[in-house]
Amino acid sequence: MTAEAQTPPVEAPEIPEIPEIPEIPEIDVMGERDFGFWLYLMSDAIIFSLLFATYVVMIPGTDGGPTAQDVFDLPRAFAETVLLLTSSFTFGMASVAVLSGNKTHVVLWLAVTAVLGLGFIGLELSEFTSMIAAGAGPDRSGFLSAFFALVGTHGLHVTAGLVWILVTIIQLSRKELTPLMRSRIYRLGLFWHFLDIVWIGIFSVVYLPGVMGEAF
Amino acid sequence: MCRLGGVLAVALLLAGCSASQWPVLHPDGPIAATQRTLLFTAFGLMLIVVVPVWVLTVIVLTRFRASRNSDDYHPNWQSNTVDAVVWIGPAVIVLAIGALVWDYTHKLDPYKPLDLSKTPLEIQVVAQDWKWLFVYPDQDVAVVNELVLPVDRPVTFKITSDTVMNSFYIPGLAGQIYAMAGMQSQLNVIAVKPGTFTGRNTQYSGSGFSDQQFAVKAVSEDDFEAWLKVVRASPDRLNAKAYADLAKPSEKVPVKYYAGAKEGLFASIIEKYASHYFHDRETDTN
Amino acid sequence: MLGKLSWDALPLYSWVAFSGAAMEVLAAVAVVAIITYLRAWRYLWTEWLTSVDHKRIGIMYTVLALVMLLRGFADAIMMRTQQAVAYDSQGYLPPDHFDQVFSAHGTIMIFFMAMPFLTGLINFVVPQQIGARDVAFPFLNSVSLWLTASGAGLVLASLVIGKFSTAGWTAYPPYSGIEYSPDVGVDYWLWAVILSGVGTTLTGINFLVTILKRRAPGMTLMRMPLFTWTALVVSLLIVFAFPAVTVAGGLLGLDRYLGMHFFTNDGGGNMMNYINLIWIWGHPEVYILILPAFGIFSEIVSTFSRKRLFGYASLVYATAAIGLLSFTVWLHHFFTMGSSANVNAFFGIMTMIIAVPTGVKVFDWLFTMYRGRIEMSVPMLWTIGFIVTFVIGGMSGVLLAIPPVDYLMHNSTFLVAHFHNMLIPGALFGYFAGYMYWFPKAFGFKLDDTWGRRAFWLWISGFYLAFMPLYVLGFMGMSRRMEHYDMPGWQPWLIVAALGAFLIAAGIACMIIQLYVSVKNREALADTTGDPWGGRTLEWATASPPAPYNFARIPVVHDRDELIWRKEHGEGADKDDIATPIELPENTGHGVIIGIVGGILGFAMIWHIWWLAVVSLVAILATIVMRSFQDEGERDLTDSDVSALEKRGSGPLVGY
Amino acid sequence: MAQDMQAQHHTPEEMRRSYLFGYALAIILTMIPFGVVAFGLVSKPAAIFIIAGTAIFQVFVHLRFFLHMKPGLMPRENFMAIGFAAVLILIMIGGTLWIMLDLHYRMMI
Repeated sequence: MTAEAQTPPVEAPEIPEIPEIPEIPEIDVMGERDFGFWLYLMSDAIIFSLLFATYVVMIPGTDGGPTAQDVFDLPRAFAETVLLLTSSFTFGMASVAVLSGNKTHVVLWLAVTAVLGLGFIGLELSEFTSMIAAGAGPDRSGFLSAFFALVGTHGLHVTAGLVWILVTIIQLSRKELTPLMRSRIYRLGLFWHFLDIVWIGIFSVVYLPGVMGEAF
Repeated sequence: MCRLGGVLAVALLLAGCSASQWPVLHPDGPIAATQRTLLFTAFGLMLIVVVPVWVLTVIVLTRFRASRNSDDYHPNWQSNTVDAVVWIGPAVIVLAIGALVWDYTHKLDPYKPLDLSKTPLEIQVVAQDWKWLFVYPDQDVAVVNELVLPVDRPVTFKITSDTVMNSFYIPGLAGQIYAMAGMQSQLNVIAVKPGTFTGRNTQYSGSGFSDQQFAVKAVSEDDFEAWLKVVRASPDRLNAKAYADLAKPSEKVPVKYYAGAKEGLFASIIEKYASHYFHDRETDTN
Repeated sequence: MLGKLSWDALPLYSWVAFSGAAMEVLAAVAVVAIITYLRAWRYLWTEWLTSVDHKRIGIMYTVLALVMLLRGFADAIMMRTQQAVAYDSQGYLPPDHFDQVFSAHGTIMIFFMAMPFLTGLINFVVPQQIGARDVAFPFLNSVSLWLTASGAGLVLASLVIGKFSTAGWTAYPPYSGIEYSPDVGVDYWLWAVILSGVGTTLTGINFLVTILKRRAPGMTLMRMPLFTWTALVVSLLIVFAFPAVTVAGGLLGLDRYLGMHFFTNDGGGNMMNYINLIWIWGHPEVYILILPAFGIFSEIVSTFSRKRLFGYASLVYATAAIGLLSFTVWLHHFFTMGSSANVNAFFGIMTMIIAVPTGVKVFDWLFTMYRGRIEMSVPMLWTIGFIVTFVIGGMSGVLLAIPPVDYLMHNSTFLVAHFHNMLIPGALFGYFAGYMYWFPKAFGFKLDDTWGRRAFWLWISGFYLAFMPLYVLGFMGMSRRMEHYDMPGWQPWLIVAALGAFLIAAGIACMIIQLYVSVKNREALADTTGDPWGGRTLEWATASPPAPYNFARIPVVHDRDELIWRKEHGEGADKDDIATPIELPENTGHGVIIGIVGGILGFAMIWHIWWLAVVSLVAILATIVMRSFQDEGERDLTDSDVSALEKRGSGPLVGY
Repeated sequence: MAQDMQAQHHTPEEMRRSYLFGYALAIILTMIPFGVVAFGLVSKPAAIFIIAGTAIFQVFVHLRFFLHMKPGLMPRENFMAIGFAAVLILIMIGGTLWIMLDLHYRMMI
């Protein structure tokens, strides 16, 4: 309490009289949307992180039922990985086409991406149905609940991405590559590549250690 | 209104006089007593920050009211020294309490056995809807809603639940710990003088929650033996059937004695929910 | 066809529940009747419900918060009276009903009172403080509001149709699992929380972008008003903490709907993980509630001390530090779950570290008053009441952060007293102060001073009477959530606590009277300048109420206390301001439609009416897709529009 | 605008090469751990180490070549957001695993 008595009061903090000449404010609408979408992705990344953490926590919770080694099929997971990686690349080709302003190529590459994505979803569904048929459904044990929740959430995201690609293709059939459309495709690309990163996590945390037996 | 106030004041005063009403502030076990002392110490340290806040508030409000039109008005006043002090002051106190925390949290770990010179009495605790079952495995007795402990002998509670999450708490003797199905938590206590307490579940668990309490009696070694005799005289045994009946939800359950419990009852309650975990335990600890 | 819904869902199980439901239905009918009588439906729809103006959305959030405050408080007073009479008797509430009451009280106060209140204040104030014309995503803002409102609607509906959860506001499993809570209560909780959680996340994203991208030229980060700073940090916390409650709630939902085993007793479930997840959200959430109030106090202290904030940089760093640290302390909510000493001690110490920046803030406010000229206005009263009372809560908080002490006090009424001690003075008083401080900005007239003072004194004395006994009862070993008890020594304290609750009720009554009296005397209380308090920041540079676009010319910021700078520089201080074309987003009904259909989706899921759930989900997706085919509607204002709007100036209800 | 930025810094041809390079790296980084696990080439701890290493490396490859995270190419705010998210992800995953494994050890074993 005595300290402030000794300090000479600083009466007027130096206020810059003339600020740096401000730019003419022009609202960067697309930049705002990109940033907003980026924040959404970060928020989604937290969701996936917690699902990953939950999965690892639940690995021992097999309740005497099937373990990772019993149910995972590594070649199929590898095929899924390759499909998704390739779709990321083909989406990249669509982005390149956006840059060169070639609408036909954009639609084409988006369609290829969608086909690869559909292939991925098809493989995942076949995996899920065969697991459920073999009595390793999500209600069998905590471990399987966590597996289905994590991989299924990713699958739902991919499905949403497929719907979005479809909507974009339809929109491109009606509109030109306007700045708005370009920025939408850019954000769709962020989404698609983001899902690829999440899948790398799933492949590396769920499948690869899973087939090796009790890894954690 | 005035009369009601008077009555209340007297009632509060009366309430304040009896120590048994204040299990947290007048504990009878060394664990709870150390926890209480820690509480007082931290409280004292906190006052170093809190009292200046109040004093300063009073000073500031009396001296710098606009109505006083004081000359001591400096609309842009800043001070780096004061700024530093308000950071360093609280930081030092937090550092002090932080050191206490580290030390005492380790000292008072509920899993830590007490007084290694004596073998502890093991009591298995099962939370049920809405009552507590205590199994004394070495004495081969089981009791519902009554806990009797010999004085001066360390006690190790092994705690689980046969229902939702509960929290096992005997204020005045020791702190609480959760009881969860398929798991076993531990609590070590010691009573140093005879007395009675009320223990209860503090984790809300359904409609019978409010009455889910039990009497705790710390008694001499002789009285403990005498009590065991009484329990053993009970005609009931806690076999599988009796346990299944007991485990059904029930409220305000009176004290009940069982002379003998099914072998491995406690383990079987945990195994019911988590066979594999318990299997691990057997192989790991032996 | 109707899933689990049947006539049994009506609240005929107790007369208290029935009369509560009847009152709620009557109130709803009365509101509808009044609106119809005033022929205000069209006005309400075109001007308010479909509005994408951040100020109107902010006001609607605040109205929602105040309505839910009444409901949440009704629950509180029921609990206090029950505990006051329930010594060795059942009182007047059966356990099944009492349990719903405390669960609803917590859920409402956190999710549907405090969250909308702070979101409303941030919505109303922040764009004006940063010199912006609107938020970055006005449509999204409307969606957020209506999702939150439909979540609140579900909680209100649970009083009339079916029952609410009995599992407390955090819904710990396995109690909240399908085995132990088979009826719809937990589902009501789940869907209300998920809907409002989505809305809140969108708000967080919206304000992060708005604050980072839409600041007026010259407003560097270190020139932002402190309320904007807290809004920024809070938005960050929302975006990164709310996913945790989504995950916890979602997984609990999978357990309940699809028989999975995340948190069940058996099947390899792990209930401890739910508690871990919910508090990963829950602790930052506490700071989401409190930080905006800290921002409000900072603005008010500075304004009414007629003095620049002391230690602005310290306050900013303290806010940021609290934001980051709030993610590192969550385990202190479950020290008693059995963690080892290392884990408990680590999280205990981290918790205490947060006390340091918090303490710094308190001292900085006091030193802001020091050498100032303090005007004891009503907002200032709330602030002083906060400072004096909050430190008690801080003290009990540090005590609870010591694991061995927490073993004693956890789950007791001491804990209840502690968090009410943080959240009532810490958050609610701040919101009230903000409500009374910015009310003239929103409506063009001040709130009545006398009734405001009465409300304050009743609230604060009621607070002390209601919660100090709970601290004492904690030392006497009383657990929270007890419907009745058999300890004679407890009853006197509980009677005192109930008296406190009645004082608070009187305080609330004063606030209602204050509103009525102020509206009646609005001409006498008019704010004709736009700056009724001698404000320091940009929101006071607009008219009261502000034009839809806030600023006709984008202000150029020279100083932290920009308005003071402008006042000191007199004529021509606004010469740098920039005239740019004004575009306003057009009102749209899509937000309110998505909100309502979201509520229907929740209701359908709660009652297992699957076809309706599918239909509403498809409807929501279709609305979103349809919207993506339209390019956003915007209305360009002509110069004559603007000058007409500028001419109308400040005054009671101008523009409404 | 992000597109403008890309346009300023990259010709379509450069972009195409960036995607191709990223794709090739990603495939290689997937093949390595797959091969190691599928054919049991190394011991389990070593395999875990390789899986973790290639996964982390691959995440950076994606961020750099697919998401074009490069100073100047992406606004500063995005970097701050991803940095903050990374810190919180570490805190949340690390904290959860620490807490839950500790509890597991204390209650279930």
